[in-house]
Amino acid sequence: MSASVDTATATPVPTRRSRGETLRLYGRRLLRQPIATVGTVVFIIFLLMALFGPWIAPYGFEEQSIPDRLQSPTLQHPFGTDNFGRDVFSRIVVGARGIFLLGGTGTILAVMMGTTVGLISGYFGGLLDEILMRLLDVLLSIPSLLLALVLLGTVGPSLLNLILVVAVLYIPMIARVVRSVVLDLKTKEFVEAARIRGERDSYVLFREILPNALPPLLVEASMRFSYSIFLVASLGFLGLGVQPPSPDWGLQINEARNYLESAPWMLAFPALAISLLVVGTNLMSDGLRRVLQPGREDS
Amino acid sequence: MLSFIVRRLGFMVLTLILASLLIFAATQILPGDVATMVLGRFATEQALDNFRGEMGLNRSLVVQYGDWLFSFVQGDWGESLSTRADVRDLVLERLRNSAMLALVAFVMYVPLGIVLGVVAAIRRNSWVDHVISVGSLAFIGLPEFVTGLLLIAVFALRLDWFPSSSAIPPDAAFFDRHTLERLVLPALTISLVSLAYIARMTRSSTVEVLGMDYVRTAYLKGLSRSRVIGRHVLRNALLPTVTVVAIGIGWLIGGLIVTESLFGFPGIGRLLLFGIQRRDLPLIQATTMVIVVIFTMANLLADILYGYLNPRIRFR
Amino acid sequence: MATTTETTTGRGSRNVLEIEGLSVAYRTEEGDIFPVRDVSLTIGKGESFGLVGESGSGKSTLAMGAIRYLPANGRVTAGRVLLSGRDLLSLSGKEMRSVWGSRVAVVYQSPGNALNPSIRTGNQIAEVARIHLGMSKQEAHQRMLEMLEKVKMPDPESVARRYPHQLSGGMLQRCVVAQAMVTNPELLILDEPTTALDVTTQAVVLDLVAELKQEFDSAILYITHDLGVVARVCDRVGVMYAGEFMEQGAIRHLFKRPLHPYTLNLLGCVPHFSLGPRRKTLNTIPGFIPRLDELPEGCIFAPRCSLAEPECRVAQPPLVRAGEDHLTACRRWPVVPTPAEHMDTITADLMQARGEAENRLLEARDVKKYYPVPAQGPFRKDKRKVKSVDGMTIWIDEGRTLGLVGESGSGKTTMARTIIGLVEPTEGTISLRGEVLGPTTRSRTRDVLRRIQMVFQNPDASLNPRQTVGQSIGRPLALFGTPRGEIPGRVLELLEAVHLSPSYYRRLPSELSGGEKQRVAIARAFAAEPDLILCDEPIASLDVSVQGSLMNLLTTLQAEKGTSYLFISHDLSAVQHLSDWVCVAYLGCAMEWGDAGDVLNPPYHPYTEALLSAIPIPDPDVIQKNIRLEGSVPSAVDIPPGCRFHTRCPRFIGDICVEEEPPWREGEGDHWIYCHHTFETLVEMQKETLRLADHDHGSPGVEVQV
Amino acid sequence: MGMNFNRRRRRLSTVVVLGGVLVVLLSLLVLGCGGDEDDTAATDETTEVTSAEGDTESTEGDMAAVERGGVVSIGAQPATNLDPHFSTSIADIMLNHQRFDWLVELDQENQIQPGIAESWESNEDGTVWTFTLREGVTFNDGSPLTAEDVAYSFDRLRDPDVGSPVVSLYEGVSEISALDDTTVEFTLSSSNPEFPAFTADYHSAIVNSEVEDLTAPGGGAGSGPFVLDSYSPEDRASLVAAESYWKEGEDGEPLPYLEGLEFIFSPDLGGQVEALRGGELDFVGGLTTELVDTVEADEALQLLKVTSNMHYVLHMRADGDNPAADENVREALKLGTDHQQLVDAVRPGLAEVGNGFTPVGPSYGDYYLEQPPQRDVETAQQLLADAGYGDGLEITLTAQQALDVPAIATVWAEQMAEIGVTVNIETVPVDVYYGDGEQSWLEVPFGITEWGARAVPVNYFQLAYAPNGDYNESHWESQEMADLTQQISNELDRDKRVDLYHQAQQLMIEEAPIIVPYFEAGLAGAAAELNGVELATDWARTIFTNAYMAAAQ
Repeated sequence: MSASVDTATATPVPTRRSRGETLRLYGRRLLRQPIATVGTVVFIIFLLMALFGPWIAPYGFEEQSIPDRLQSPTLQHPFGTDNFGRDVFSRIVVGARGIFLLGGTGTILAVMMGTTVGLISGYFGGLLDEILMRLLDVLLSIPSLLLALVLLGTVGPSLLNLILVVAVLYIPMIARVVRSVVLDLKTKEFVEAARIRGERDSYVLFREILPNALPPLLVEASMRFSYSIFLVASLGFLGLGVQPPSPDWGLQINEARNYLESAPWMLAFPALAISLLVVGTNLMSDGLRRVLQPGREDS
Repeated sequence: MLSFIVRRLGFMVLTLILASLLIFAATQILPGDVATMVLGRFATEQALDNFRGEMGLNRSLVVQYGDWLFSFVQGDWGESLSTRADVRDLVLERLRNSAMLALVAFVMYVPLGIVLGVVAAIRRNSWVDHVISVGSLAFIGLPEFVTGLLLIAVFALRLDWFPSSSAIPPDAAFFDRHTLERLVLPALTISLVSLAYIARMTRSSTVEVLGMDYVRTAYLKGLSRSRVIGRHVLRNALLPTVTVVAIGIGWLIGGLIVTESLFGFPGIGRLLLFGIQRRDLPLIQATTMVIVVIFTMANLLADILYGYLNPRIRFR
Repeated sequence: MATTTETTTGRGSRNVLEIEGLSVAYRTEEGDIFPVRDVSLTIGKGESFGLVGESGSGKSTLAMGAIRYLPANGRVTAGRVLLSGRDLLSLSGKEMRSVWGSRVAVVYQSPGNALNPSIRTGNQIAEVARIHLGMSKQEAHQRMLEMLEKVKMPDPESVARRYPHQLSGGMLQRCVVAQAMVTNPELLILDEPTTALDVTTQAVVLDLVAELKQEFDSAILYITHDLGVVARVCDRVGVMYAGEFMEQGAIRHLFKRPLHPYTLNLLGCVPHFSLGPRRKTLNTIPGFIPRLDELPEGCIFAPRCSLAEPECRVAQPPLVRAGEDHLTACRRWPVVPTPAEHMDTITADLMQARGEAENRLLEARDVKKYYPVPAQGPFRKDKRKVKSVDGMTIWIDEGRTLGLVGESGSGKTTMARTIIGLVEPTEGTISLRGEVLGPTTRSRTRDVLRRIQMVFQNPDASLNPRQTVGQSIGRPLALFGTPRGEIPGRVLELLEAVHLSPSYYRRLPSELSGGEKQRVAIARAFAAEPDLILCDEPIASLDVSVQGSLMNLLTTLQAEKGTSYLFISHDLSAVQHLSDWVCVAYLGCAMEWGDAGDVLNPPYHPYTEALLSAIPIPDPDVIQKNIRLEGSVPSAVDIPPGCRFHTRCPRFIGDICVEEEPPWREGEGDHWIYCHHTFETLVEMQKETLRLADHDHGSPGVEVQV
Repeated sequence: MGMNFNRRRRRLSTVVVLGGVLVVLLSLLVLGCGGDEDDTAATDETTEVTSAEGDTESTEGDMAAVERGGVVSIGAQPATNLDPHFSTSIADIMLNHQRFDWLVELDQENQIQPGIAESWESNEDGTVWTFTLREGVTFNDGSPLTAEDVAYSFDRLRDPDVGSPVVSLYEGVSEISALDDTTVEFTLSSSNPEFPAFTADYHSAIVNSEVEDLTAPGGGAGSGPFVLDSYSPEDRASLVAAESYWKEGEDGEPLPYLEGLEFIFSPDLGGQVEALRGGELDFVGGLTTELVDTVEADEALQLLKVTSNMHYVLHMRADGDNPAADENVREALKLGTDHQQLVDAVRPGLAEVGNGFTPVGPSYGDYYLEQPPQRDVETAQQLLADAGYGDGLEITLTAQQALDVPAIATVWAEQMAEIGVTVNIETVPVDVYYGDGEQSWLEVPFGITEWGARAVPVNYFQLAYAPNGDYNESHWESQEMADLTQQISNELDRDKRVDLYHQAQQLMIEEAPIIVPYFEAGLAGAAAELNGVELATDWARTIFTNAYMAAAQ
């Protein structure tokens, strides 16, 4: 039968659990989803690469060795070498840093600004809300890659600009999520209880509402991060992202196109890295959603 | 229903106006002096002034914006800075090509995505579901330029089933073997991501509907599974999919930019990239506006369709 | 484990449904749990069996297991289910489908969700006829109209053409019942069919069920948590607790002389008009329903049972026959006290006799709250207003409780929110001790804010899930000036006052049960040391066993602290139990109001009379008047002219009700009625019905309740 | 029982799912790598075969019977200007060479051959040059091409108000007159023994004096073998064969053999080669090394190759407050460059190092000054320290996204790192690099420009290294260089010219703010069926007049 597990009937009330147990429960719930666990592990591996890349990488990412150019994978060069004899593995490891720096910082910025907008818009409502939401609608009415290209095309691709563009692109989505959570929470009785007590808006926003908006925010942020990887890589591929000789994955794929036949590993490994990280983050985000917001289907 | 459409139309016009402002601002205000950019740094002050006068650049931005918007609405989209061609002809011609590509992609991924999503939802938590769900996640994680390159490597270079380049002539007829076979690979490239997206969305909305009381009612009325799915579930589960398909057009456009330049397909996405690489303002503005118009219209259409299909909105 | 499969048997006619030793398992993350264990029951033709129990007792699982409709992780692990002698558990899936909908029909709690929102209602009903009766489209349509008529649906043709969202809750439930009865099923399962409905609509639906029983001869399995409903529509009843039957028996026996402490306790939890004076203790059951993965040894109720002795904890007692048509799972059933004895042991006055009216605390005068109707288009502003509260005046004395009752849509919650300043009144003033208050919380001083607090309906939402109990209660203390160092001490005192142990200090709301959350919410309200607490349906969403203890708590606290309450409820019996004054509201306006004793004694306002008549009373001997309100509450946008109640009034006079607003009539003592009828005529009319009821019942020993 | 079964099933499905993920990802890998093994093997084999017969350039080797008809598709970067006098990008040059004729043509040995001009002669001191035009040459609209048109064309080229990039090339021309319909006389202000070669510059097309817009399709703008039929910016350009071109084919009919040409623009060379392999294109020029491998590995393709003076110039702007305004810096960067490594990394086996810092390559014979560059890291570091950059220097190198430029930039940046210079590479699209903006080649402080082959080396000097040259991308202001350039242009005696050339090269090696990594062979990939294509020494100037499609042998 297709009906979902009716928790009300499956587990009788009351469930009494200590807080530590609750955390362990989250952990167990996550581990019970092997796919999400795999995703999380993949994410963590890439995160470690990003943090410790230069120490992990056997060679410098810019270290050229002309005699060793275009070598297929060997023990010395597990992912082969590129047209300058640079170690593809090292470039991928160090490239993770760029992805996390761009996508991660961009996402964090977007989360910060989007959360602010969403909180203000949802909590105060009225004309301000109307204006903010219209503006976000406009941003949303332009496909994100298009907007990124137009913005980067005009301001030029620099690291800072890329981060800002990622942030600008994802503010609307984050703000919307936060706003809808706030709208929901705002009518919750505990928030009304705070207003009845005469709490300041800042207290209500940051102590009553924000902590409860964190789980969906976390899920959304991880989702956005996975999209930002995609975006940054696409921009790199189109030549409007990180500039060479940075070990950007999208850029590597772009460079690898000329070697599609002679050195397919130059394409395969960065592509694999992008896919693994995006899929891993997606899976993790999926798992997070199930752990933090049980009962809600993926949307 | 009518007032619903009118309200949505109103919002659309508002959105478009704001979007045009944004595009205008992004392209016109940020990059600095257009005249210098076009004439070069060593142009004389006189030449710059002449150019500004000619292009109306010395007027206030508000006037410039109004003027631009007005002529845009009237169909005068200006002359491309880099090719000296009439922007409107250029954009519309490329738009036609992109529409062909999008149509082929659409025909590929929408039905398949829906079927996969429904199947995954019905067989929830079975291996079929897991394969479809994880598979769709994997495809969502594959950027178009990777899938595209893989498809080229396999189907064009290795197997030689389809051409690797999709450079179709400007007047290519749609129902033409030559054209269609050139559309297959790029369409497939765009489709994979959208397919995965639609499958996921359909799955989740179907799962949601499957958990509704009325589905339980339907089963307990003694209806066969196929009848429950066909008559009671799909009708409601596909409603959100309508919206998803429309929103998917945004993905489609993002995919078009990458895919078209990958396959050398003369569509609006590649034209936009061309314009951006050349800082061709009129071209960027027009292309972007056209895409935004299409995008918002698709959303409007989806809204109306949704409203029409959903009796809760239709009979308010 | 119990080995007996003994069940009570019905009226002697042949059994339609026989369940023997049924067990159901659910697969969960922690392993299998068994929400239903070794239960047996039988239902005869034309008989209705009430399945009662608190949430989590396994009653729905039992029913769904019996007809083999379980979620994917559920399965029947043992037992036999015979429907007219045919073993359901051995049927193939296809055969089962031919049983569903034709021989077994199910009606669920929420009618709004039970019908497909995108198919016209008529077609959904006709679908059953086409599938199971093999009818043509035409015939099925005809059959569908017949059924709608049978469930007393006004204008069936037009209802059939409409979509579910265009019908009211009561109409929807009738459609669902009609759909269920199309094939004249042998077994009809009604799973809390009226829980989501207003009490007046519930009464109508219950009447309908009673009529169906007469007409169709189906066996009815009626699942509910409400003992009053059972008393009204069932012939026999089974009381479930944590997956097992505690007691089964004919309705009269069981209610009159419960032979299981659990049943006895359940009955005692409900405030009851017949239980005499107000402000007595209600029964409470200590402890909790056990978790299914931590079931106690022996009798599962023993840990909460006052009669339990060590032997009760050794082995699970089987259901034993304790009388004609009466089974109990209690080893000690012979010593289970009678309800009267039980009452005597638990009942104590919670409040000393109190002096005459003290000072007026709060006065809300001529309050109106209008909301704009949401705009339908950018260019078309709707000028009309939703009149949530339309000129209501109430006052509350110090240390006293005002009960505010009415159906949903009567504006009672809006009234409370206006008083506390969450909603700005469109008109009218709120004054506290004669001082006029600002319209919103922002415009009120901290001291005013402190003096009015609120307890909300939904316990799950009333506490911040991210704050511990200590933080939640401590915050108002800190805000209203308790020195930092004293806060933990005060919080512990407050916890004690609401009967929670200090260990709760560090817990998060997710670790509390609904009743405990509500206690914390009450403690939080009292932390501010308010003069007035607005209680907005604080017990409505809790199980009956918990409701009683919370009402006791509220009463005790009032006695101790002298706090006033505004007690909002749709439940007249709870209101009469707690209140000094009662105000009955309808469509944003008071209909009747006065001293609780007076309002709830004749003569009544016709609306109050209908409300009282609609309340199901858990005593099968009580015969209630049959005053039913047709239709649902009109839209608050288009309030009927004249007397706003005239569209549904059972005592409708004529044009005067439509054309003129009724006057406020003052009766003896503190009692006002907003009606064109005089007290005298009302007394006449209502005496008439009372006499009829009396006569019909023919037992003068029973004190007639309404 | 049931419980166990269910447990196991759950675990099983988990395995299936994990397996699914792995399969998807592995298949990615396999698709890539699997191909690699097969292909490397295949590549090796075919390379052998092709190189065996490929030493003698195969184009004319075994000539199949000429067949008329067919359209050849050519892959190119998007064109930027269809006015031949303003050609900048390779696509412009290539396209316009099909549409127009030149007074003289360059052969594969870089020697001038008659074009529109049948013959030419000068007065004794080489100050007056008279060209005799071929009879009966017409523009593509049928109107006759006369001496007037030739005069008009060169007047247009040298008019500063029109602003063609070669104004400085014809500075020495004081007057051009059409003596009659077929005779045109150039009067020079000083002697120029190599003036006919000057008329062979790729800008110097003969255009119709009656036609205003030279970029419009159709009409009679030019007299070349093909006529522009339609032009779709950034997408493609179609050309059709001229109706009565003056050159004749083997069959005695007017050339060209082809019905038309189709230029298909795409910014990505890799994609072009993919299309070439898929049969969508017939000709792709300017192959990078790795694509040479790809083309050679494909039996359906042929590799066309020509030795040439094509080279890259890494320029360092020597004016203003640019870092390279400091002589020490320039010298340091030059000394820090390892030319051979650049060849090995970017064009292994397909290029040779010249003297490192001049545009004069070995293909110019005795004009060329052989003096291989020597890398000297220590001196370079010392020079940097002297210039005040002991702690390091950070520069921005603008690299167009085309050809070997990004690769050269990347390798060079690594070399610079060794002498303590941080090079930030900024890649820009080709048309931006050759456009008018701030990132254009004439503006950026460091940039890499590709230079085609010229008839005589002095052309490079005049265009780019004399202070007033229009293409003086390095903004080098050397009076000495200007004088030498002038002297070379005027010197009639060949031995003396050789000496002057050597002096100029010596000067450039010492002072010029440029680095020339190497001189490369012109390379193009073509469908095996494409015959009769002779790569010009500057492959972009290849004309498809004699091309025809014939089934491969």
